[in-house]
Amino acid sequence: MDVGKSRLSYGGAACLALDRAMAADARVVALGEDVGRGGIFGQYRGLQQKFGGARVIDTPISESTIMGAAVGMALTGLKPVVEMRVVDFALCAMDEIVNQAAKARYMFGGQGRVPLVARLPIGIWTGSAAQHSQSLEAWFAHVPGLVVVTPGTPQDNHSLLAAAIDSGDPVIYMEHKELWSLEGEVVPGEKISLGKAKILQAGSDVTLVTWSRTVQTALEAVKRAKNISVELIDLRTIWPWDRETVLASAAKTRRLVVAHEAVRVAGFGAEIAATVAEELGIPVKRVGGARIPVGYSLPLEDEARIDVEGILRALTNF
Amino acid sequence: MDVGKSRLSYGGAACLALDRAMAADARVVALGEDVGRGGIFGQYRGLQQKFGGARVIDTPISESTIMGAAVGMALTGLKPVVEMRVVDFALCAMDEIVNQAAKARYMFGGQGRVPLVARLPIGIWTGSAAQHSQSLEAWFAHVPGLVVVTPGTPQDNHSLLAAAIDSGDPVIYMEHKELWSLEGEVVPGEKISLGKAKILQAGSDVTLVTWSRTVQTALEAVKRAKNISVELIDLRTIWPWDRETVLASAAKTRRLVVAHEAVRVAGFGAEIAATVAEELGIPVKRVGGARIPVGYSLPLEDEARIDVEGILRALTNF
Amino acid sequence: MKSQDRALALYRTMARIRAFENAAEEASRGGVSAFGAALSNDVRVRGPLHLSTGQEAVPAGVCINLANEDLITSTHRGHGHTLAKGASMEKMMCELFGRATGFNGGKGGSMHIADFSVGMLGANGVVAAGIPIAVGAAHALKVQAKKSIVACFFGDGAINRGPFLEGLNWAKVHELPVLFVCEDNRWSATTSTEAMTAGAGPLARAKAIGIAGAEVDGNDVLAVDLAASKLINEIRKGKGPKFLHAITYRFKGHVSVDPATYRDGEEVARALANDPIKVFVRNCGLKKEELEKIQKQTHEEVANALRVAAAAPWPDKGGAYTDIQDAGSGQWT
Amino acid sequence: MKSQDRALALYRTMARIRAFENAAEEASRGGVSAFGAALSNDVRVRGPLHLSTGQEAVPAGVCINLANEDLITSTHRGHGHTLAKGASMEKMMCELFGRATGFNGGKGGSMHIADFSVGMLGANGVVAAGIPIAVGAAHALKVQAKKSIVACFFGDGAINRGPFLEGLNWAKVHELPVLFVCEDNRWSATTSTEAMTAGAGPLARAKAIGIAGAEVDGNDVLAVDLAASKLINEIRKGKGPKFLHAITYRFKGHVSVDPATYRDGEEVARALANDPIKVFVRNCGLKKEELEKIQKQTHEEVANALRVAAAAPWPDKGGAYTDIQDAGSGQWT
Ligand SMILES: Cc1ncc(C[n+]2csc(CCOP(=O)(O)OP(=O)(O)O)c2C)c(N)n1
Ligand SMILES: Cc1ncc(C[n+]2csc(CCOP(=O)(O)OP(=O)(O)O)c2C)c(N)n1
Ligand SMILES: [Mg+2]
Ligand SMILES: [Mg+2]
Repeated sequence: MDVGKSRLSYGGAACLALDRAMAADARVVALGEDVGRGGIFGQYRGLQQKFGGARVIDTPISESTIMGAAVGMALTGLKPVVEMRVVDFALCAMDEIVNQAAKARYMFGGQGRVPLVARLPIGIWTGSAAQHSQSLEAWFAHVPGLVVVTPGTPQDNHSLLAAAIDSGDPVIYMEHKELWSLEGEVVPGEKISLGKAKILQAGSDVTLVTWSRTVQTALEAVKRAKNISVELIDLRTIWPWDRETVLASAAKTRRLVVAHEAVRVAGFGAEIAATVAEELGIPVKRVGGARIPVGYSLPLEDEARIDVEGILRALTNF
Repeated sequence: MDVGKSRLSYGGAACLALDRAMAADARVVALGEDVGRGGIFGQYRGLQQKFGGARVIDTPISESTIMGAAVGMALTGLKPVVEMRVVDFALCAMDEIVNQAAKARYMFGGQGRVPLVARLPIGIWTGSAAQHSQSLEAWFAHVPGLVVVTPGTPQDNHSLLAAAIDSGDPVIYMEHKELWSLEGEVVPGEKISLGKAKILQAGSDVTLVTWSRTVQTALEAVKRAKNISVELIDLRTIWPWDRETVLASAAKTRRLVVAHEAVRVAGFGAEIAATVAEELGIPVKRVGGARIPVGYSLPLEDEARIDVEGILRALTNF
Repeated sequence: MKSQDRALALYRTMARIRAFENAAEEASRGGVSAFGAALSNDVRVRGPLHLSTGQEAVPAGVCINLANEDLITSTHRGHGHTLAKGASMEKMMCELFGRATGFNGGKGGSMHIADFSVGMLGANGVVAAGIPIAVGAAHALKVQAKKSIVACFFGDGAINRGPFLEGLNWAKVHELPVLFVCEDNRWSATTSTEAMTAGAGPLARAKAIGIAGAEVDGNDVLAVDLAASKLINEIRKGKGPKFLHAITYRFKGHVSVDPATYRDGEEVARALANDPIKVFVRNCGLKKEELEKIQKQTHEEVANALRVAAAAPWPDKGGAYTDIQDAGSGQWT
Repeated sequence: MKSQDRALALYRTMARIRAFENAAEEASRGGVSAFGAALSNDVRVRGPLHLSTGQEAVPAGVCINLANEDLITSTHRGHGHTLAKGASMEKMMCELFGRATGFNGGKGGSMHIADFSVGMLGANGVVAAGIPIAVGAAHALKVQAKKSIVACFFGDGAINRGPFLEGLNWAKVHELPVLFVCEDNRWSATTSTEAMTAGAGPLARAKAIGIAGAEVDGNDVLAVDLAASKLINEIRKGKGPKFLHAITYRFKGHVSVDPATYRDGEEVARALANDPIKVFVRNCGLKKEELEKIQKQTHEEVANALRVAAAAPWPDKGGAYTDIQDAGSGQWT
């Protein structure tokens, strides 16, 4: 498996990263509901068979304690990977994430650390309506102590999960609910650092920053943006975000668009747009979800999504 | 009590508003830990004696159920005012706030509504360290369905609490942990609409937008900003925020500063700055807390606070 | 109600639930992307569909004891509760089809199905989240001095979430009119609940919080009815919350596309043989024609619901922006 | 340990806790803004200070049964647990004074006091939040095949929060080495816990989750020691989690500035008469001189701690930006 490239799904690529991390380091454990069966998206497939139930730990439906126990494990020498299924259920564990995991190292004056990776998939999950379709990366970016990662491709999901497990920080690791089966070439073991954006396409007229599933939408928009040269950046890590790369690009193009699926109001696009406006004083635009709950019915759900046209309009309307 | 002005504390002014609302409308109830004793800040003083334990409801230490029960009450005809003591403890009730209270009306297609006011005081609370000092108003602004209110004065805390109870929406009502004893003139029963900012001082060189306790810091900064004419705006409601007032002011002054105590990164200042940059293309600046947990020791705590100098620097450095 | 009418009513409710679930399942083929199944285009019911097939006796037996003014809360697996509480099959099917004429105007779908007009306060996509809501509704009834009660349905997996403890404690402290119903189908998604649950079970937990109750064969609708009726009587007399633990089985996968291969074949076969509807038909002593008549009516009702739903209008795009909040209405971006 | 040495050790721990709490209280006068009290300037201990005065027998009796490698988690009322687990009084006082030389370098204060070097994994500002953390620590011990155990302290109010149920269930499902200690001081801030708690109490709840244990007079340090030692023995034998319910009383207000006028005077008087230290002195049969020697040493220790703390350096401003996270270190705005 480890030599050369493989064609893997987004979920499979993460699974492989976890597999390798568990094989390499006995401190790495995984815990959560249904992980023993491979996770409901196959993102833990085969791991319990391989590493046993003591390291791939099935849990009760107890989100508070899944996260809280992971904090206890991390403080005492393990490196837990925590399954929350979707970010929406992690709302049942916010004290444990925000008051405990994020702050323990600081509050205890560095006596302990909390090396854990909490998997909180974001995004609209088609037909699943308001309680299963949120994108809350901006929340966690607002919380000191947390790292926030939003992989958009199989390779990134492989390499960034490995980096997250390695990092020693509490990492809010946000896969996208609709990317699990996205396939792509993956070089197993390839390293990608946290905090580094990727320029997917160089351009000179406008900088387009995005992440997660919206990378796909943005690629399509860029393809269709005829007479403009777009520099497309996949941010990949939300905190610490790659200010340098974004600011350098925006300084060159003198125009910025940020696009994300999360609700536009108080989304992380606001942070990027505000920073670029402060630093460079150039025109900025944001594309983000309307401030509406995600409806069940297709026409309603579609209203909650951002689309290629929306991004195109922003790119072309400076 | 009801005629003319009274000198009241910030907490007492809110208590009076609740008192009046309960007297006027039998559907209004209050619930939370220690409310029977008047609340630990006196913000419910005398209410249980007056309205009885059936309407001023003492609860177990069960944040999830305090909020969840309030949703059930609201769906079935009551108008609960929910005490969470500090926003930090409301992290134990995020599913109930975000997945239930905010979305129920929409998910059920308008069959039910959730008229409740959840009191989630924000801010650094001196000497109380990282788990009692957060300002999370930006989170709730990001959540469709919620109203977010941040009163900064006794009068506003009186009038806005009344408006919040009246509104019929789920309102995240964020008093400030260090304002409880702030005194001021209050006209009982005076109406203030949700969503309306207040221009505290007119000016022509720069617009300064702020809210909550930072209004005090901003007033001091404005006093000391010698050669600049500052237009100072207390936003008062974070969602829906008063775009019109802010944009009109910024269009006039051509410079914007937003200042808040919350962590600067992904704070609501980013939303305002980004909006103004998008709409007007003028220079914007943000002043906000460093992205660090709030330390216990005074010198550490002070690092987490924004101060008059910081605001002054922003005002003068365009 | 005479006992024969009551038996027929119970049968009718079970038959309607079964028929609805089968039709919904059929209409959802390909509709979920979890569990490795792909989405197809001609799908009529989208998204995760949690079927209560095989569990019909629980809502039937409980809800026959409720009046229209009584309230219920439900789970992600809520079709049975909704029908048993008296909601229209047609409007539920419309909702599952995402149509404007559904209970929720297409905004909720299966996981948020609700019919406030019959006191059905909503399914819920979050495990155990209905418990505090039910408790609050019961608290409101008490504050308002109303005579109604609340039945709160939840699964066996839910008893390991915090709100179970908090909600039960609250209900007992305030002596609220709630019947807690643990509809125990032995599974929590792909995990055996037993393996993740310590102690003597739901009823023992309730008792430790001072709430008395009963354990009952949840596939025996008459037994459920009897147990529920006794407990509800107590509640109506002002004796505070009660608890019903009903043991049943989930015939289908966790969601409609889940083949549930993780379950032991023998366990499933045993459960299928203990089908609550078959058991009832075998033992009820009712005339075959009577049952067949109901069966036929039920099939017509489902066929009609499908027809109506398939022809019903989609919600207007503008509907995405209504029923959210009043303050700031219109400021949705 | 010989029984007389053990008794002396128990006394010493209680005396140290009492002396520390009294000194901290003294040093905090005016230090909290809740409960209507104002802040003053010469305050040395800032912020809310939750004193465990009167509850000394519980940590003393439990922790004498723990080795340095064993772990504990605590609550907002954590000074007693910290001292009983073997932490330095001086470093705790420095922390309360907000000094760089405190356990947490001034970052935590009373509510987050911790000494990892003696296995004290931290006080916690959130009620019941220590329970899942303790369970996770115990789980880690199991995964790492270590022989140590965890003692998890929490208050009577905490048994009404969700994590209590979740944590106990988890510990039993995975048969983890934890002793749950409910340190029941009858009050939850300004509210009588009894009024807000349904059922037969903490131990009954634990038993319903399959966790056996004992109820004990928490003001009788020898009884606490005995009960804890039995339970901990079982845990060390691999028999899974156990539960100890120790009934005591909170001598002071909820925080140091709270006059606690909401409590019945007689109740308080009765509790003061049942002071665990006085009771012990009366019944222990130890020589007066021995006890006085300890008392004297303790006072010296406290006086020294106060002296050291008052003279200790403040943390550097730069300390506000360390120990947060590695990724993005330096990008703090
Ligand atoms: C808080 C939360 N955690 C996890 C899930 C995912 N999930 C949905 S249903 C389910 C199993 C629930 O089991 P049970 O309560 O027994 O109900 P059943 O599905 O058997 O009816 C899980 C884990 C969820 N919806 N909410
Ligand atoms: C989740 C949460 N809710 C509320 C509070 C506020 N609070 C602090 S201590 C306390 C009372 C706790 O009572 P108990 O558990 O009996 O501990 P004790 O204070 O008596 O030691 C409360 C309500 C909190 N810190 N955390
Ligand atoms: Mg189940
Ligand atoms: Mg207590």
